[in-house]
Formats: sequence, C-alpha cells, structure tokens
Amino acid sequence: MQKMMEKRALELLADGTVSRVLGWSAGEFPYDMTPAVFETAEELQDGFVYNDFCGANLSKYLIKESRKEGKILVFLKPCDTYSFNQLLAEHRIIRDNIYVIGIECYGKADVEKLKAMGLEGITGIYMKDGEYTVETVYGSQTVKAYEAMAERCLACKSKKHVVYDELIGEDGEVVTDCNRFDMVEQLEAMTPEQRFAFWRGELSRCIRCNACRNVCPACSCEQCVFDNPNSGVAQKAAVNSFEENMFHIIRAFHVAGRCTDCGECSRVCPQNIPLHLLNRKFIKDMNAFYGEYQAGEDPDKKPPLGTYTLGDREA
Amino acid sequence: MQVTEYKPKIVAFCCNWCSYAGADGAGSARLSYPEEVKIIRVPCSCRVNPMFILRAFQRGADGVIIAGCHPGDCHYTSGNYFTRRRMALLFSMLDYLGIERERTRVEWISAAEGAKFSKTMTEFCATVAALGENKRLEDLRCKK
Amino acid sequence: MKKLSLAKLNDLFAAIAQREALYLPVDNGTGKAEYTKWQEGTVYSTALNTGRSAKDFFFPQTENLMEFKMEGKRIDVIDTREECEDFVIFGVRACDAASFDILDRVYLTDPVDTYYKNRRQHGTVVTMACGRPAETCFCGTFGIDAADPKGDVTCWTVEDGYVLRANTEKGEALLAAVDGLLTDTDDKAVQAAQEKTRAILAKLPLAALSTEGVGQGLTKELFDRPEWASLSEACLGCGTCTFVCPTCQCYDIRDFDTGHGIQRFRCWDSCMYSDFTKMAHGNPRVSQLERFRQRFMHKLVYFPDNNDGLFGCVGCGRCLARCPISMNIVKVMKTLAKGGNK
Amino acid sequence: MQRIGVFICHCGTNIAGTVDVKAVAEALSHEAGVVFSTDYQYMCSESGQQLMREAIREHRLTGIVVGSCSPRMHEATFRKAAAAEGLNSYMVEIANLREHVSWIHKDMKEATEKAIILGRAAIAKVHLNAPLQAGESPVTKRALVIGGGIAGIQTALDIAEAGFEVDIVEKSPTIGGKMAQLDKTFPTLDCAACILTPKMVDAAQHEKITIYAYSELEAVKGYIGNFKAQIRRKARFVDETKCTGCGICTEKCPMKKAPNEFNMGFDKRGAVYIPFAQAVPKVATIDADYCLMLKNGKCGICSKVCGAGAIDYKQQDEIIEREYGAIVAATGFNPIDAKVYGEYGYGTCPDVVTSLELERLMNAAGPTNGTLLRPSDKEHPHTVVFVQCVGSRCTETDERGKPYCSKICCMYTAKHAMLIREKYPDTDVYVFYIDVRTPGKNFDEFYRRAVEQYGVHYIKGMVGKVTQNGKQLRVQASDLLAGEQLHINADLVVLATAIEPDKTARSIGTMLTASMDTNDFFTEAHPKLRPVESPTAGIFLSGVCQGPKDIPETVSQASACAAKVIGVLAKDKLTCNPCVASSDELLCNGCSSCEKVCPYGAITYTDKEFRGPNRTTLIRRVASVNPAVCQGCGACTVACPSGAMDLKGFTNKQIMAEVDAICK
Repeated sequence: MQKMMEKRALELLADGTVSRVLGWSAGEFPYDMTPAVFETAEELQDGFVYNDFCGANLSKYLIKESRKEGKILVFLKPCDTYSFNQLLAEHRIIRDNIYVIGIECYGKADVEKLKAMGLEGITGIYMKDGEYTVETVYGSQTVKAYEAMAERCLACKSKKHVVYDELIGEDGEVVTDCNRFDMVEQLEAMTPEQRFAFWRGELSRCIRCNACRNVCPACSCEQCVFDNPNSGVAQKAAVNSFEENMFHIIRAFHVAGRCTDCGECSRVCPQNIPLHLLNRKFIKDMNAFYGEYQAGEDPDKKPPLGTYTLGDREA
Repeated sequence: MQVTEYKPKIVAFCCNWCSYAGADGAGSARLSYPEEVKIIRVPCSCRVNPMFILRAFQRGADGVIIAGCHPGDCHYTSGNYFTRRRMALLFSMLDYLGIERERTRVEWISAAEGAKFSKTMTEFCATVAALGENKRLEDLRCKK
Repeated sequence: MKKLSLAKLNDLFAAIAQREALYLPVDNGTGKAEYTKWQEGTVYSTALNTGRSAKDFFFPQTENLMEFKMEGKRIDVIDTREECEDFVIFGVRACDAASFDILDRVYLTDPVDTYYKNRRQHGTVVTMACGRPAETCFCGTFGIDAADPKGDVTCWTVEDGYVLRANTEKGEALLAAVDGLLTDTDDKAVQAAQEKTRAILAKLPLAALSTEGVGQGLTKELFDRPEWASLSEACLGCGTCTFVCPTCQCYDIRDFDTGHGIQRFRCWDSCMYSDFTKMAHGNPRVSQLERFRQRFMHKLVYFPDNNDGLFGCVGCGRCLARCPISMNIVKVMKTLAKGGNK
Repeated sequence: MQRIGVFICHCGTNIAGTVDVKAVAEALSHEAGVVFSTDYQYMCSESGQQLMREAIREHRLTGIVVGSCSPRMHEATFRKAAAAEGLNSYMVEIANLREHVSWIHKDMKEATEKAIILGRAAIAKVHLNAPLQAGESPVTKRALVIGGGIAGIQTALDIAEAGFEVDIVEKSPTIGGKMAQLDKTFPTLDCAACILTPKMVDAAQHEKITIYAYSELEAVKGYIGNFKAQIRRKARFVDETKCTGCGICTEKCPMKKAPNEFNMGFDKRGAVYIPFAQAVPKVATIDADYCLMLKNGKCGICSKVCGAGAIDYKQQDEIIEREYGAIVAATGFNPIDAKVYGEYGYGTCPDVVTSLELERLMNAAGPTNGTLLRPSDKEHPHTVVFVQCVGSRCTETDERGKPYCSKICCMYTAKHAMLIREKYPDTDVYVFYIDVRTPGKNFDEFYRRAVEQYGVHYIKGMVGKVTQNGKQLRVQASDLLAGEQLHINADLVVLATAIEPDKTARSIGTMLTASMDTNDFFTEAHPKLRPVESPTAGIFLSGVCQGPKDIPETVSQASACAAKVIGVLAKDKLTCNPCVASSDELLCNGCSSCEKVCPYGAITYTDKEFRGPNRTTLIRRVASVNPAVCQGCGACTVACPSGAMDLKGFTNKQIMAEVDAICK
C-alpha cells in the first residue's frame, strides 16, 4: 500500500497535477507517524510512511492547506472522506485546490492496546497474515491484528469513500450492521444515577487540553467560544465538575449534525475519555427522532438542526 | 424551631409574542403561580441557547423552562420548530449524562393562555421542588 | 538502607496514611495509573508511570489565589491561603522527581511562590526506581538515572521486597515513623536491580539521544532554523504535551464572578495556545510555528540559559505517548541536531 | 460604566398594593451603576415621564430601568420619553412588576423580594445595553406582480389606482389566467369573461401598469424596498409594438396542428396564434415548436400577409432589469394531472373529462360553441356523472393526491350540474361526493338549488371505477347512505380534480427566498394575522399561490395584498427594527449554519480579506445580515457554533447577565 501511494504521489508531483502531498511522515517508533506535507520527490522518498498506525484524519489540515498556492494531494481513508465532505459543505475547504486519493482501509491499530497487553519498550512492529509481531527490549510477541484494532475501527460505520478523485485499493460499502451505538444503548439502559456516576468518572479526568476540540474536523471555528473572553463562557481550565460538563455538552451540541463520527476526539484524548459516546448519543437521537442522517455523506442534504418538520416530536 | 420550606429557583425563558404575553395574561387575570418563577423575555424561543440553560443551572437555578408559541403560530414562522429540535436533543443529552430530565422543559403557551401559563408554572415548580436542589449541574463557587 | 518485605507493603501504606495523606499510583480503570489517595483496599500500581505527572501535587491545574467581596463601593480582598496539610507521594519515578528541581528553580527563587512553597514544604516524595523502562523513556539524556531516583526517600523493588533509602531529613522522619515495619539491609540487592535496569536502559531506542546541538547559548543558532516550519506544521495547538509535562510551569490568572464575589484563580496555561500571554496589544506569537518554537526553545535553550545549563525536560516520555499527532521533543532535538551538522 | 436611573411605579395600588415600592427603590439604589432610584405614583403619566426626563438631565443617566407594568404595555412610552431627552431609546429596560409580580402574588414580602430580583436583572441587562439606531433604507416606488391571473390583475389594479407603478409578469402570451377559461362563475352564474375581460383591459390601459406577457422572472436580488429583478421576455417572433391583433396571420397559417391549450386541447390552433379573442395584449405569438419557418425555414406566409410588418423570425429572448420596492407572488394553480387516477379512465376513455375541460365544452367561445357534446362522438350526453375530491383530501399514504381540500370543487360542480340541468333538462346528473362544503356567502343556497330546484342526484359515496362499456361509460360506485353498490351507465364523467400550485411556484419561491409549505403553497407570515405577507419582508401573496381559493376570496385577498404593498410603497424610507442579528466577521467561519435556519433569507456570504499573522492576507467567507430583512428572531444565534452571530438588544451576554442576576 505504502509503495503504491508513494508511487502515485511521485507521479502526480512529477506531472504537475499537484505541488504538495499531505500524508504521514515516519516517526521514532513503528507507531508514531506525524501528518506531514511533502513538497519534493526527495522528501517523499525520505519520509513518507503509511501503515496501520496512520490513524490521523488529515481532512482538517486542508482548511489551511487548500488556501495555499497550488494543488495539494491528500490521502483519505473512508471515514476521513465524510469529514472532507462535511468541511466542503461548510465551505471550509477549497475543493479545486485538492486532489483526493481515497485509500482502502480495514481498520487502524491502536498502540495503546498493545501497550495495555504489557508490551513495553517496543522497538519494532511487523504485520503479516493478520498478525503483528511486536519486538520489544523485553522480547517479542505475536498479536492478532483485531486485538490491536482501534475501538472506533471495530465499530466502523463505512468502508465507502464518499468523495475522491481516484482510489487506491478497493472501495467498500457502508457497514449496515455496525454496532457503534451499542455502548450508548447500554448507558441509556442504566438508571440516571448510574449514568451520572459513569460520566462523572469519565469527565472528571478531563484536563481541558483541548486535544479533542483541536483535532475535530467539525470544530473549525476561527475562535472557539470557550477561548473567547467576550463570549461570556470562556474557560481555560475545567475548574470543577460543572465546567467539565459545560465544555463537553456544548462542544457536542455545537458539532451535532456536523460530527461525522470519525472518532478522532477519543483517539487523541490523553485521559482516555470516551468522548465519542457524547457525539454518538446526538447522532443516535437525531436518527431516531428525525430520520437517518449521516453527516458528510451527502453535502446537499439538510442537517437535522437546519430543518424541521411540522410533526416533530416534542422536547 | 422554624422550618424553612425549600424553594427552587426557576428560570422561565418566554418568547415575546406568545408566552410572555401569556404570562401577562396570567397577571391580568390574577392567576397566581409561585414567585420562584422568574421570567426572562426573549424575542423567540429559538433565541434560547443551550448555554443559557447550563448557565442558569451553574448560577443556582433548579429548573429551567422555555415557553414559546404553539407550533405553527411562531411570530417568525419557524423559530419554535428549531427550538423543539434543539431542546429535544439537549434534554436527551442531559438525561444521558444522568441529569434529571424533569428539571428542563419546553412548553407552548399562547398569548391567550394565561391560565395555562399559571398552571404550567405551578406544576413545573412542584416537579422541581420534589426533585430538590440541583446538585448534578451545580457550580459550588456560585453557592453562598 | 531499610528493607520492607513484599507482604508488608500494605502495612507500610496504612502506617503512613495514619500520619498523613498518602498518594500513590493506582490503576484508574482505563489502563492507566493515576495518583490516588490511599485508603484500605487501594492497590498500588507498578505501571511505569502515571498518566498525569506528579507536579499536580505542588502545582495543581487550578488553584484559588484570593477572593474579593464587594459591598457598595467597598472592595475587600480576602486571603484564601491556608497552611497545607502534610502528605506523602509514593512511587514517583526518577523523571518526575527530577522535575521538582526544575519547578523549584521557577517557584522557589525570588520572588517565591508561596502557594507552591506551602505545598512543597508539606509534601514528602518517595520515589520508586524503574525496573521496566519503555521505549519512550529518555531521562538519561538529561543525566537522570532511572535506577537511582532522587526524592526524600528512594525505593527499589528487589526480588523479595523493597529497599528504602532516606535522602533527606523529611525522608528520615518518614522512615523513622514506620521503622517498626522495616529491617536493616545492605545495598547488594539494590545494586543488582540497578544493573539490570541500566542494562535495559542501554538497549532502549532513545538511549543514544544526546543534547548535542541544543542547550545554553544557542538562541541565535536555533531560533531561525528553517526546520521549525515542518516540525510545527501538523501541530494542532492543543495543550496535551504541556498538561502531561512534569516540568511545564506556565499559568494564567483569571477572575470568576461567583455572583456574590470574585474568585481570582490561576490555572495551567500552554504556550501552544493561541491566547498564551495575550496582552492589550494582542498576541506576541501569532502563528503556531512561533508558539511551537517557544515551547521547545524554552525547554532546550532558554531554560538552560537561565539555570546553569539545566534542561527543562526530564525525558519522562509522556508527550511522546500522548501527542495527538506524534510530534515531540525527541523529534525536535534530532531534527535540530541533524540540520546543525549539515 | 453606566449611570443608571431606576424608577419604580406604584401604578396606583396595582403594584404598590402588593410590592413595597419604596423598599424596592431603596434596595436597587445600592446596585453597582445605579446613581438614582426613586418610586412614583404613575410613571406612565405625563408627570411621571417628566420626572424621568429631569432625572436623565440632572444625573446624566445613560441607562434607565423602569419597574412598572409589562413592557408590552408601556415600553414604547418610556423609550419615547428617554429619546425626548436625548437618551437612546434602547437604553431603557422594563422590569415587569405588575403582571409578573403584584398581580399574581399576595404576600408583600415575597412579592417585594421578587420585584427586587427582577429589578436587578433589568439593571444587569442595561449595563450591557448599547445604543441602537434603527436603520433606514429607501423605497423604490414600483411593484412587481408575478402572474397575470385575476389575483395578479386585481392586485396590480389596486396598487396602480393608489398611484404607484406596477409591472405584471405573465409567462403565457396573455393575461387572464384560469378565470379566462371559465364559463360561468358561482354563485351568481354571470359569465366569467364578461366580468374578467374588462379588468384585463383596465390593466392594459392603465398608465401605471406595464404588462410583460410571455415573460418569466429570471432572477431576483435585494430586499424590501430595494429589489432588483431580471425578467426574461421570451421571443414571440412578433413585434408587439407593431402587431395590431388583426388575426390575419392566424387565419393564413398553414400549420394548423398545434393543440389549443386555451381549449384544453380539444381543438387545434395555428403555429401563429392569439390565445383567445379578448387576449391582452392582443398580439400574435409564433409557437416555435410548430412554425415551419422557424423549424426548417420554409413558409413565411404570416410575414407576407402581415400588413403591419410585425413578424420577426429573428427575434431573441430579451432580459430586462427593473427595480422594485415590493414583489407580489400571484402564481396561481393548475389542476393535477388526472391520469394518475387510472381507475377513473381519464386519458383512456375520451368521455372522462376534468372539470376545467368541461368549462371549455360548455363555453360559448369553446370548441363546441357552447353546446355540450361529448368528446368521443360529439353526441349530447344524457347521463353525466361527477366525481368529487379526485386527488383532494388524500391520506398521507396516497402519494398520487394532495392532503388538502381544494375548496372550489364542491361549488363549481354544483354550478356545472345546475347549468347542464337547466340547458338540457333531459339529462340525468349524478354527483358522488364525500362531503359537500359550501361555506360562503350564498353558497349553500346555491347548492340547495342544484338539488332541490334542478334535481341533481347527490350521492354520498365514492366512485370505484370507470370503464368503457361500448359507447357508454360504466361507473361503479357506492352509495354510503343507502349502503349499496351502484352501477351507472354514463355518457360523460367529470372529474373534480384537485388543484395544485403552478409548477413554477417553487423556483420563484426560491428566487424570492419566500418560504413554502410541503405542498408548494407559499407560507404566509402569520396564518391568522398576516395572511397576505410572506415571512420574507417585501414579498406579498395574492391568490391561490397561498392556498386554494375561489374567485371572490382571491379578489379580496388580492386587494388586501395590494393594501399591504401600498403600505410599503407609500413610505419614502423604511425604518428597520434595530434589534437584528449581526455577525462578528472576525469570528465567523462561513459555515452556513445560520443561513439554514433564517426564515427570511437575511443572511448572505461574502469572501472578505482579513489580516493574517505576520503581514499575510487571508480570504475568508463570512456571513452578513441584511438589517432591512432580518426580523430579529435569533434562530441564527443558536445555530452559530462560534458565537459570531449575536442579536442586538438581546445579546448572549445580556441574557446571561439576566440569568446570573435572577439565580444569584
């Protein structure tokens, strides 16, 4: 896969179709790739990497990148294409300046899962036949790929690219039997006291680092209300439980109907708070109340909070 | 020993055209409701931002009610329809977080429904009073 | 040196907790350890390191500084400071223990931060030598020995128990108070454990990372390096690295109107934030490149410049593990060093 | 910091009876920013207002809080008083101490406490109030009427009579609309043409009215008072200014195969044609789909016979641009296509016709010269069956029909039945109905005449099927009252098809940013109180485009609509409500969330240059609100995630300050 992507990127750079390539660059370890822009063939050959740990959704970078001179090539996984479409619908990116290569995806790995298995001191990870051989300073171990798969990928909603200029690999289908609302349902089935205790336990860990917000493709405001001293609700730290709730409720509300459920918020949370469960609650409710809606699927479809029907359920 | 009866704090956001007028109607008809209810006038129920609701709870409110024109009667044609969707989602989310759902409510009260205004507020006050003080969305800094 | 048998660890905790609050790493249910107040039944986690650093004990994320009350035209200033109660933090790793030196340089030099000092005076640090360092560890780069951590008391896990050594008066006092549980021992077992750890440390991928190319007096050479652009281009501008960092010490001061007074509090700030040190005229660092550069220049150049060569990083590796886009100080150091040789 | 004056009104004993007004004034005098606080017997009285004005002068007040009756009562009074003293009206806030306190609470202590809290909330708001200026925009004193049916004609005439210029845009070659096709009108049975055509002529001859027939609206920009419309004048291939309407070309045209739409396709017309004798403007039009000259360049007869030299085969569509102060939608209706109801045999059995077709079959100017002959064999029908509610009042599951009542069918069917029975007493007439709805002046009397005087057989029941049975039609139906199945052999079956808005309405609605319901009827600004206005300011509704109507109703609505238009055009300048939304361009990210919820189309987006870091320039898409169009509901402020959109007079901070003060 990496070879094919690199080859296409080199070709498109060479024939002038694009002047820059947005992908991932190699890290210190086998799993810590950083999103990067490559401008020359040398840079690409030197640093371009694509593997199962390239989970970052690159679409949000296009807000900035598509406003620069020249066309940029971007590699998007199926779930990233939904974010891309949503950004497009919100006029945040300039389509003409972007060349999208859709790349097939069968789920990304989460190094945290490997570490939770006690794999410390990782020096190498090799993928073969659905298994990872993880080499560490303490010895090596083989792990089934699905055991290391990121939570969000286990509940993948779609393997279909909703937008692309060309594809590398196969285009998949929308996953109709995905189980992404299971945990929401479990929470709904609890008593309010249990739910309160659950969320207190989770949200009290928040350190308000804003990683969830800053990585979120829907959170693309010029300035967030929580950073704006004039908004009247600015807060720099979650001083107490109220502010933790306030930040996460309002953030989820602000992205309701715009969140594509890409799962980046939970991926990046340094405190492992399952933030996606807030967004999924809104998604599940909107589906149930107002009919199925998948943000980013069809940029022309009216979002649930941008329309109404006379017979909507009462609040 | 004097027992002080617990009195909840209720914020009522009322749209200017229907519910605020309904509250005026309740007044004109001398239809009482608990003094715990304090009304904030907004042009339309759709002006009510979820942030205002959370803010009220932070500052010590025990219940928040939004009152607007009946669906179809909005002065701005569509405002209350948006209110209905937004609040349905917000209230469901609060419930999901384990915050008592009964503390929040949306009611449609027309300018002619002074009696309904009074009845709704009385009933809402009783519901909130039964729940007791808002603990789950409180901000201790704002308590005296 | 004192020895504690394996079975008596819990007794030690109980004994300490009887005197003062005891905090130690405990699995928080997400696969991560966090400092938690000990109570009967609490299980000590031997995880390599806590998710959040130990600096929280001395420099908490938010802290009230004072309050104001207004009555008519009169304003009263209320000092909310209280003498801190004694407490013990157990299981601090070498890196975090070293971070306290860095924080002390900032907060205990004139003008002394009394809020910090108050906590520091009342806290006793019991460190735990590392046995299973991870690939993200690079404390050795900054001259920190994971096998021989500092702190008021140092603790080693050996085959049949724990060996403790008091390093300070506070440490002596702590061990004296629990002396009944301890027996005297020599340092043989400790040396064995240390050798083992050091052998692993040498094999770690970052073992060879050096501070060459960064440090005192290099502002001019490093400030305008073109690599900052590519290093910072993916940075989200979040505060993750800052907030998990044991040495980041910046804060913002804000007022909160409670409705019946004003609370003036401070809270952690991050130089990665776009409103960091925003002033009346605006923001001194307007692009993420500048903000990113500030963070690393501060740790690798400015701080050593002002503190006799002491780096503002202890190599705990938290930012390596937590950065949403996997950009970190190691990549910065290596890139700067590589470019410098060209 | 504001300098706030607080005025607590006793309202006689209305407030003072339950609220300790002196205590309230005293308590509020200690609030930050309050420099003057007093109570007074009647604040709304002349002397009360004088008191306020003096205090403004003496204490240099910048903000006013009046504790009095509802702002719905005297807010305007106090605002005026403040303005008279040079203080901006919007620096006045009312604490409602009467309707919301004294009239509903009995306990003096509790009522006083509540009054103080409401006073504090008002003070907290005033602290954040900013002077607001009502904007003004000029008015172009000309109206555009879209649609030249009876609704459009009536509206145009009334506006023109008031002295304002009006343009009518009509997509077909002549004005007149559906009414021109009708035979007689209920309940008076006067001939439609006799009452309509004089109005058409009036419109044509009125010096203030310009008729753009055979023209369509192309684009509309702007807002109330200041619309710019582009009108496409479709090529007639006949010079309107030269054509005298003599009709010689229509007679000589050799191509006589075009279906005559005016006669519902029952006969043919030439490729060059005048729709009907009284057409306005009475000029010929060449149908490019049929004209041999235009199709293959062979013929040119009309050009040769035209004495005026009006024929111009090279004519092109022309786009003209005009400015208007108000726009009226009068786009009218069409019957639905009855073919979707295959069970009634329409489209397969020639003798199944719609009611509008029957109008032509009975019209003296129609294809049969007014003699009722059935289409198949031109024989007199002896049994006629009318089927009501074809496509009207359907359940949600019926995708072929409409959920609403078309309103006019009951009456015109009674009219048809009556006319047939009068002219041809030997004809049996059956009407199958679900309900007969006759709420109108002289309507029920009219219907009863049909039954009682003319012996029309009204049968409550549904027609199940109509099939061809030799020369006759076999009608299967049920009689619900008798509880039996009926089989009737009919010679003619007439379907009262539902009416629907004209197909062009939706696109015109989009152009006008006027909202429409799911059936494509235009939505009125308020269903009861503003029935002839669209929620979009400056757009008005006339006739069936707003909902089904008969002629009397259409005409009265058309005149009401004209009155509203005149109300706009009579002003030199429009004052806008200053409490409108506005977008902070530095915060706006141009995501379009606000635009989606704006009922008025008041929000537009522009690409603007902003200063980026380090002397760079960034171009960003940002929202801007047209204050002349925005009505100030605030829906956008909540849709906006970045908080860029705020509502003047009800800002986020003001409302939160009130919340804080109340919850304190």
